[in-house]
Amino acid sequence: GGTTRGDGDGSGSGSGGSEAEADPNAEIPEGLKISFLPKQLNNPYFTVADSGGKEAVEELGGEFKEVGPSEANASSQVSYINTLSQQGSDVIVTAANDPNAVCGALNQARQAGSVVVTFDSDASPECRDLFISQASAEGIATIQVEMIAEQIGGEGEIAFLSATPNATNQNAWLKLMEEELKKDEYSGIEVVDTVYGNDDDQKSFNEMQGLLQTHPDLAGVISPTTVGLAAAARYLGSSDYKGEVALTGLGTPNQMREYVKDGTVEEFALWKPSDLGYLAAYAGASQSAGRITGEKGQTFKAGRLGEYEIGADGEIVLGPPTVFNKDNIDDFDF
Amino acid sequence: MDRHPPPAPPLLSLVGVSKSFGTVHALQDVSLELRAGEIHALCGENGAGKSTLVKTIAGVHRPDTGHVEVLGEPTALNAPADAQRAGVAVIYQEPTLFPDLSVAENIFMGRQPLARGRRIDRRAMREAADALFARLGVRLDPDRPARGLSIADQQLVEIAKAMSFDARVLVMDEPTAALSGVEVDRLFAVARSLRDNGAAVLFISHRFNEVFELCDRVTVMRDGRYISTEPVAELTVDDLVHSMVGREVATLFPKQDVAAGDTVLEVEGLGRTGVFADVGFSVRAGEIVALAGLVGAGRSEVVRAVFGVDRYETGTVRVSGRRLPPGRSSAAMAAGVALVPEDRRQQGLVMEMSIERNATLTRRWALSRLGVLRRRDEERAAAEWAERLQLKAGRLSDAVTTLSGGNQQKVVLAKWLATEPRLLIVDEPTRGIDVGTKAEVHRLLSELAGRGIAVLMVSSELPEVLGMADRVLVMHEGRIAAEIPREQATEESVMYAATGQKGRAA
Amino acid sequence: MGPEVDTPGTSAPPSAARSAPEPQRGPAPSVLRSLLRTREASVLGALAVSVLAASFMVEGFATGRNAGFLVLDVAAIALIALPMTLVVITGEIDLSVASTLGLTSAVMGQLWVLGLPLETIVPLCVLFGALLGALNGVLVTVAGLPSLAVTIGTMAMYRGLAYAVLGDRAVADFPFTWTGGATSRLPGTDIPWIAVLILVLAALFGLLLHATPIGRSLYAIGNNDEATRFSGISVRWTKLWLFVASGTVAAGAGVFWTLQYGSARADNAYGLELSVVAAVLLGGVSIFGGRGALPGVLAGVLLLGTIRNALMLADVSSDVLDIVTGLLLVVSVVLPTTLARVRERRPGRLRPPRAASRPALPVSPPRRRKVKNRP
Amino acid sequence: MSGPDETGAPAAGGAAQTSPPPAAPGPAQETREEHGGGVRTGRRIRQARELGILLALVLLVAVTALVNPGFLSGQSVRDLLLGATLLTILAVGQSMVLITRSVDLSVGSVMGLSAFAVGMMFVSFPGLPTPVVMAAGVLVGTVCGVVNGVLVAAARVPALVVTLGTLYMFRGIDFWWASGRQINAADMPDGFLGLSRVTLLGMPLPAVVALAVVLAAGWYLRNYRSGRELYAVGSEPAAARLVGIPVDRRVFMPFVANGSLAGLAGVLYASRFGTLDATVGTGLELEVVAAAVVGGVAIFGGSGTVYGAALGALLLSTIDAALPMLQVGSFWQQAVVGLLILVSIGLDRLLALRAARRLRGGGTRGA
Ligand SMILES: Nc1ncnc2c1ncn2[C@@H]1O[C@H](COP(=O)(O)OP(=O)(O)OP(=O)(O)O)[C@@H](O)[C@H]1O
Ligand SMILES: Nc1ncnc2c1ncn2[C@@H]1O[C@H](COP(=O)(O)OP(=O)(O)OP(=O)(O)O)[C@@H](O)[C@H]1O
Ligand SMILES: [Mg+2]
Ligand SMILES: [Mg+2]
Repeated sequence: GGTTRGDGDGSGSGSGGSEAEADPNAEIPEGLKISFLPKQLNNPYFTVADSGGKEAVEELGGEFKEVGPSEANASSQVSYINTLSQQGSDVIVTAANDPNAVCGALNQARQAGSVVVTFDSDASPECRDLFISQASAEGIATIQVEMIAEQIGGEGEIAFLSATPNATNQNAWLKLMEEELKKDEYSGIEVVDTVYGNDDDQKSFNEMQGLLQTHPDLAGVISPTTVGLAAAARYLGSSDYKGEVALTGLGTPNQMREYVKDGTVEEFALWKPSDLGYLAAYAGASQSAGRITGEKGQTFKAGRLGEYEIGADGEIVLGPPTVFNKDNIDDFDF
Repeated sequence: MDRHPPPAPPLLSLVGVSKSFGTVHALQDVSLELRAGEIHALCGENGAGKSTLVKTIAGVHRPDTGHVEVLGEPTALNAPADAQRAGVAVIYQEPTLFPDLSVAENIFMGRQPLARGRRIDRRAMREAADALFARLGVRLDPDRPARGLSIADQQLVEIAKAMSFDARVLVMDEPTAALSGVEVDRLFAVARSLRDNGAAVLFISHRFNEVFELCDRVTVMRDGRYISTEPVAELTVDDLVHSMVGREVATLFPKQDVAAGDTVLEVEGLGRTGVFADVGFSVRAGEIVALAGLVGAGRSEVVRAVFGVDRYETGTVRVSGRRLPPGRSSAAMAAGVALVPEDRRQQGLVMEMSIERNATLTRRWALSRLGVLRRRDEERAAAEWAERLQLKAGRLSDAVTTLSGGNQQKVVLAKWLATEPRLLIVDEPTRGIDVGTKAEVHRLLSELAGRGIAVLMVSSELPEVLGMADRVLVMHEGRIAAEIPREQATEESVMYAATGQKGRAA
Repeated sequence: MGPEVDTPGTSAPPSAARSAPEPQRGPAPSVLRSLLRTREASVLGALAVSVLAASFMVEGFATGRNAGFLVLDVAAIALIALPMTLVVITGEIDLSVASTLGLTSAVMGQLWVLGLPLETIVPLCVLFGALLGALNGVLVTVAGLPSLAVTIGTMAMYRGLAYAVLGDRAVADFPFTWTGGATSRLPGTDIPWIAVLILVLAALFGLLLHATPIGRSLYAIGNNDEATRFSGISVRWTKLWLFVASGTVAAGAGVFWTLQYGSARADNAYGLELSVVAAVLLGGVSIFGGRGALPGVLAGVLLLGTIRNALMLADVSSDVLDIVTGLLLVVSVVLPTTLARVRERRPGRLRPPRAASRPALPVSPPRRRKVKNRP
Repeated sequence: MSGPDETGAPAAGGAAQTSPPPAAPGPAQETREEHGGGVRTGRRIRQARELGILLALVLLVAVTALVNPGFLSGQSVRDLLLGATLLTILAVGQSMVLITRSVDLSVGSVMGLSAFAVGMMFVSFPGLPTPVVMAAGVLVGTVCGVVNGVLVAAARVPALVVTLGTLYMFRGIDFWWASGRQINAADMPDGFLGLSRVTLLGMPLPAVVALAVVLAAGWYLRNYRSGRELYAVGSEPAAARLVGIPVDRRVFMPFVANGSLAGLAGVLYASRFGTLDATVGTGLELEVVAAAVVGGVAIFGGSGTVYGAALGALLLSTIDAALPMLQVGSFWQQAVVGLLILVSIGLDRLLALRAARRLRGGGTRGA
């Protein structure tokens, strides 16, 4: 006997979502408490994203708050979720460090009346109301593969430099990228390694160094994480491999400006994190006001970004990522 | 009264010094003069305040009232460095070495000879250490670390350190307690030559023969109070004892004759490479067997192995016919063996723990009910033994550190006697203990033997060995060199065996 | 003056009644114990004060719901802190606890994926934790390596093994009856049942430490393990068992953690060891061993938890939380020692050494406290 | 020729017992050996202590180079040296603290704070000359060291607790100051960022700095009274007071030195990595302690050398760099690092025991 995996005692704890009908014309009340809980405070990426959120909340006349742990782990995030729920936040906007670990706390918060919106890194769909995706995972995967293929001339060995081995979004992208690479047009490209920099600058730096020395024939590296890309670029820029090995991935223009200008990196991509936060705030407020209920196909207006439509599983996609290169990088400051 | 009235002020004197620790008045209005060219003995029972006085001179303790005068000038000695600057060198009762540093560095720490650029001149330091050891007539490698030195060697390093100061005042707190005859003689020679060069020496010892042999004057203290100062030549041992203790001491070796019973301890072929070999002997109930020998003969090693705190490689130990598993002191305890170790600070006591906890450490299980130990029971058990051994202590809940050396030794004894052993092993049971208590301990040992307990006693004091033992086992270089029954045991016969019959006189 | 210096007043009656001042067991505590008491008392006092202050000043703090959150927040730390207290009292330390927790969690996830029933997995995991603890113990006692170094090594190794077992996967499909059960409340209250387990374990460990012969030997080992060995106590076995206990409880905490968060991952409880050590030290346990008490440690755990919880509710940012945590630790050791020294100095001031007023004296450095063996 | 370096390992137990172990004696004549023999034994032992680590290092490099010859390329060696620089500097400072029987867990936070301070200074005062900023970075570390030192030495409280506290405090201050900001390479002058690329005799400049730090500290600890007194204080504080050593000052000084070195490490970090936020150096403290311990510095004070600590740091960094080259899967790497730490300290202990046995001419005692 015993409780085994096949028992089908579902792992979810039941949804706390609202059953009410959507009322597209409902007023968004003044003074909504909208709280942002990033993966980690002091992460520049989230600082920018949350600033977008703040902009939106101010437009809506709500109360903005940003809280978060100083280390990116799920358990302290749970404490913060509990605290926010205890404080009676109307909307909790969060990026999950662990899609499952925060689930229980998020559901409790929802039962206590909060709307839960995830952004950047999703929690399990059954424990949040909406997920604001920075770009569709497919879109992110495709664009990175396209960039590297172009930079290495369509064939050669490539490797991935990822964040932590557990990061949900990273892993999803890695998988999609590998699938994308199976396509015929990329048959000359071979993935030889995946290493993890743990979103730690020095570790990423060392891993990049290790990659280049282990694989003398390496033609390119994709680092779908801002920390990793910057560290990798720094190593590359100061090493003999500069110009020989292509590097691309996801990064912020401010971090990468120097390396784009000095030719270490040709192109890289990213969405605008501040828009992500902005959209999340609008989505949360709309849900809280009852304009939407999270059903597929509903639409709402998100301030300066315009109309958005809810996709399957309550997912809202921000839009295609922006590609940054020598020509346009100076137009961005984040 | 004084035969040599001093022409100059004394090198160092204490004037009306008092010092209390909480409720304990360790010194009360004590005055003392140390004059150039004299060796001054300080006598008193355990806890009389001798070491406290030494530490006051050394600048470790600051007197509550009274003051110290150097060459007649009142001087505040607020730190050991002040005392050193005033020309005082101290050998403390307990060795204070740096185990990780070399012997030479231990001697010269903070005063290492310097070469150009204020660098330490290691060669000069080593040579100076060698010279000091040559003066003391010992062979110690200045480059070896102090860790692992025997107590005697540690004491010798301390002595060398004190000598290296070229001090005007040399204070020695029981320097001979751990030494054997040869080294004591050397030490005395050194002390005399210092005296002849115009230094003052303060000498503390519980061995009266040493006091009478070496010293010019003797000051007696009792219960923290100054009692008297006399020229040694005008005293007898009995006078001295009387003024120390304030009464007559009954016989020092109250040996009762007991008919020996069954064999309790049987040791066969015990050996450990490089330490001892082929050690075999037995102890019967009611018997006191002494294990004699020179320092370093391996006696302590043997008894530690018997008790199971050290391992041995060959041989067997049987207690009441049952074999003890090697290396398990708990099994030895269960079989009724007790060991009073030689180094009370490191092996005998948990210094930071209270007196009562120390005293009951060996009886934790016996005192507990259903596995629960109640403080009340512990306190009662400890108080009982404190009284039986006349422990001089403030409160039993105080840390053992606050006790005088001799009283610490009593706590160790209490701790083991309380286990009501069948076999009691005592290693230097009276080291650092005053006459009164010594007699007490001897009486106790003999009483225990009278009650049918087997006693194995390691002792470096020949009178004690001869006075107390039914049989004397003499060890030499890790082997039992001779077994001498009480009737034949004399100073000569024991020493003869102890020196490996080569006549290395003690 | 002859040898007959004896003055009648000071002479004592002979032999048995010789005037050893009767050792007393007065109510006045020893310096050591009173220090210990203040240390304990100050943590408990600080806890009471902060709970009261938070209740009045922080909205939403004094609710049953929040208390439940608080308990769940500190549950793992509280559990691990119990055996850690004992370990630290013997003068050792176990820094591998958080990694043990992580490795247990990873193994638990892997076994679940392999299809074993949870009823089997849980005991297996706890047993596995005991083994991990035993490895620490063997390295410390048999090989004689310093535990700080050993457990820094096993900390890296166990965490690494956790990644080796589970890699980048997270196992999160544990049945809700178990995950929900882990955080479920006692009927009719907001208090999670784990609080009861913690209290029971705390009582057990407290009894062991403070009222049994074994507890006594732990303090003795922490103060002087050689003398303890000479007292017929097996220092090695005792320490070995403590490390086993530490590993076992850490593994238990790992099982709980996995169910609490419904997620078995290799990086669970990363960095928790410092929180545990901080709580234990805050609770008044001496890092050098030989001193400390369990109630203090529990108070320390709760104090840290309360302050963090209250400040979070008061919207104080996590930077300030870190600063407050650090300050608390520093103050908790600096304050009692400073107070004790001030107190110790006072009698000296009442009776200044007579000579000190003389002008001709060399300038003296401030008086030193009686030297202690340990820094 | 003497000193702590050739003595046995720390007391087996964790408690800071300073007693001589009770046993392992030989007959008297062996204890009091001939001088010549003793000197030679001593020298041999001391060399053996550091030789063990060196051997492990050489072995690791050899194996890695055999598997992957690229490991010995100029670029790779330069990277290796650069990578070891920070850890080495930190380990040297930490050893000084450990030798006096304290520990400084706040180094990671101090390094982070100083690195961030350097970045902020470049951002806020763009005109400031680079050397001034670098000096200021070191000064930040020094101030942190003074805080630690005052608390530990003046208040006489256990260093582990205090520095665990300041670990949180300094990090909190760093977070609070940074408040999510990141400083990028573009904010700092090229001259500063290029320091790592400058080579001296084929060695990168930071590595030369680290080497100089190691040699200076080693020379000082070995040849100066105050240096030796650090060992004395760590070996037996009570005895140190009795011989008149200013114990508090000797405890204080290493904290300041360690703070300065952590500050220096922060400056070098800023120069090398160019991207600075408040998380720089998180979790570094245990690695630093591990490096020192692997290098033979006793956690309970009184013995060890900074040379050993530096070798320990080099060994750990080499392990980090070598594992990817040895194709050890990334998931296994940390486990292997842990294992190697255990093996190193075990090996060190073994050597120490052998040495002790030789010195005493007898068997050894069980722990
Ligand atoms: N640090 C201390 N704290 C409290 N009490 C102390 C302290 N040092 C000594 N005492 C007490 O002061 C008294 C005198 O002790 P002291 O060590 O001077 O005796 P002693 O004459 O040297 O004895 P012994 O011959 O045993 O060495 C004792 O009662 C002792 O308990
Ligand atoms: N703690 C120790 N560490 C290392 N060697 C020791 C230690 N104690 C004693 N020795 C050495 O071991 C040998 C035997 O010492 P042991 O103590 O057994 O002799 P002993 O006959 O009991 O002499 P003692 O009178 O000193 O007790 C001596 O050479 C001694 O120097
Ligand atoms: Mg004394
Ligand atoms: Mg002996």
